[in-house]
Amino acid sequence: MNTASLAGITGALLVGLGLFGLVTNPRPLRKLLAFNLLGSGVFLLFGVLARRGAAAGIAADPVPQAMVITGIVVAFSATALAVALLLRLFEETGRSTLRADPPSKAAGDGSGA
Amino acid sequence: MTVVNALDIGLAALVLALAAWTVAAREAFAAAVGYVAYGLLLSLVWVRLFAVDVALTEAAIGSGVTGVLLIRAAARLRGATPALDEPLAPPLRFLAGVLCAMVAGALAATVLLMPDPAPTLAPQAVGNLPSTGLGNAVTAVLISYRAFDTMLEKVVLVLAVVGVWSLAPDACWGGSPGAPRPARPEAALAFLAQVLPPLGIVVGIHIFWVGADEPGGAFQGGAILAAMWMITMMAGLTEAPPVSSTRLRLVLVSGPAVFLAIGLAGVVIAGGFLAYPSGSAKPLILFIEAFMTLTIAATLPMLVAGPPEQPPQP
Amino acid sequence: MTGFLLSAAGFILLTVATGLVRILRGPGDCDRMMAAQLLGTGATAALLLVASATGAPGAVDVALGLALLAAFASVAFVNSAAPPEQNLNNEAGVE
Amino acid sequence: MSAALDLLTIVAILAGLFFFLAGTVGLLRFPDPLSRLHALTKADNLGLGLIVVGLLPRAGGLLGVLKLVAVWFLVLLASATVAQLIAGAIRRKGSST
Repeated sequence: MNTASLAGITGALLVGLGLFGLVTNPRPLRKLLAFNLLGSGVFLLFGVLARRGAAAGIAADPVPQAMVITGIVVAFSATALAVALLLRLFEETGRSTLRADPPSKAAGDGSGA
Repeated sequence: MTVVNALDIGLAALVLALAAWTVAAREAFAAAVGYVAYGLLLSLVWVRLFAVDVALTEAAIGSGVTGVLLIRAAARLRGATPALDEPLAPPLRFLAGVLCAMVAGALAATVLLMPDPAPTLAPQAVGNLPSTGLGNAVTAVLISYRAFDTMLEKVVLVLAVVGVWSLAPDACWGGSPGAPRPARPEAALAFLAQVLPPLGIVVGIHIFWVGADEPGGAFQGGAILAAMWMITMMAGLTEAPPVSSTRLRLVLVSGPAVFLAIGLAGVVIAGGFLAYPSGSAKPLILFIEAFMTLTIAATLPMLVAGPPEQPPQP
Repeated sequence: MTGFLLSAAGFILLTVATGLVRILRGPGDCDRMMAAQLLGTGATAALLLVASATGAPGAVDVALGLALLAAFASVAFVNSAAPPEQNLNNEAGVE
Repeated sequence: MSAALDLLTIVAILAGLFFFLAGTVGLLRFPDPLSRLHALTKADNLGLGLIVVGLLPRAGGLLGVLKLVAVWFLVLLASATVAQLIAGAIRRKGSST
């Protein structure tokens, strides 16, 4: 098994792990972490395609590489926005949960986080 | 060959173990620390895949800047009451586990069944390099072949800053973000924040500059410059600028604005949106990249700093 | 020589991976942070060794980036790990 | 000459590995956080330092040498600062950690 296939299996397992954390963990910050794991797993799959597409004297296809670079930056901005929303929700309500149940006075604000 | 295999297998096992810890840890803070370590190792994996440009991005953004963001968030959420957050019932958890395992298995099978070598655009990317004057095909893809994508991605960054800022409480609008400053002055930290930035700025500009021909570029260089600004804020040496600052806003939009302006000029001069006139492609690309570097260096710290938290000073 | 350098990189990764038990066991957050710090140094060393062995261009720049950012997570941790009462005094406007 | 340099590389890297091992064992086995911190800095300073020394003959050119030395210097700086900061955090928390 070569490096690329191994990285591919790692990426697939990361997607599975991230998905599991996203679905099962009730706390929003943990969901965010899991979502980032999922994302990096997908990026790794791109990396495998890039490595297997080595040609013309370069060791990895530049197109997937460029897409992953853009992806990492976009994933970061999305994470930062989500963290800001979460912290604001916590400041407003003193809780960090996605449940809209009572007895929260500002639950309506938070359910969108 | 066997040594390489052992190294790769060990690395993959380590990455997966840290990912599992990030998912399974009881405390959010411990999970965030695990994620930082995970990001570090992931950049090693990218080097093993010979995607050094990606490894640089992952090292700077994926692990460094995201790490600061997540550790701060985890620490501040520590007082949150977990009362309403009961976990899923065990049968549902089991079901979710089975489904996720199936997804992972299907993906792994797909990866193994896909053709090797994969279809590739590398020959075209390298073949057109002379017309851009660049030597690094990844930079060429980012700024030339897929320029539209990269420009919109800069817009996404600015939109994210707008989104974060719009969470400001009414009274604080126009004020400064609660920058990641220290709880108390630390002499050692202040020393680090004075010695590191000069070196870091040199390295950041170096990485941006060599990006034309070698691994590197605007994203990676800009992220390192951003980190240098962040460390001075984290040490309490500088305050975050107020969000109403015109200079800050100009820097934030300069990257996409310059990109768009040159793209529109291309309609007139080179006969297509985002087309570069032949012969002067490389200077134009470097010009755009310089402003993109600046935008990234300003955007990332603003995203980490969060919404304004202090009322504006009169 | 290449084999030796790669084995050395593998050995370092294995070693610092053992150190990660501290992330699992703690007991305090300080210990977790220390294990992450050790992993950062180990990853930098392994990266330098791999770069030297495979000659991947630019890999040393990645190590340079990691070294520049080595202190960041720990600094963020120490900044936000102040005891709660002190936190209130210093960040009155935040809470 | 090159055989001697290769020998230097091997000896220095092996010594570096020893310090990484020692640092990790210390991090795992020492009883209190401050001693563990002490063990950690050995890996940062000597472990990485000796590996950098070992790789210097293979650096290829002045820029390569400068980069390697810069990596070591930056990690030294980071590790010294972090050790100081974490030690302060441990002291403030008292023996509860």
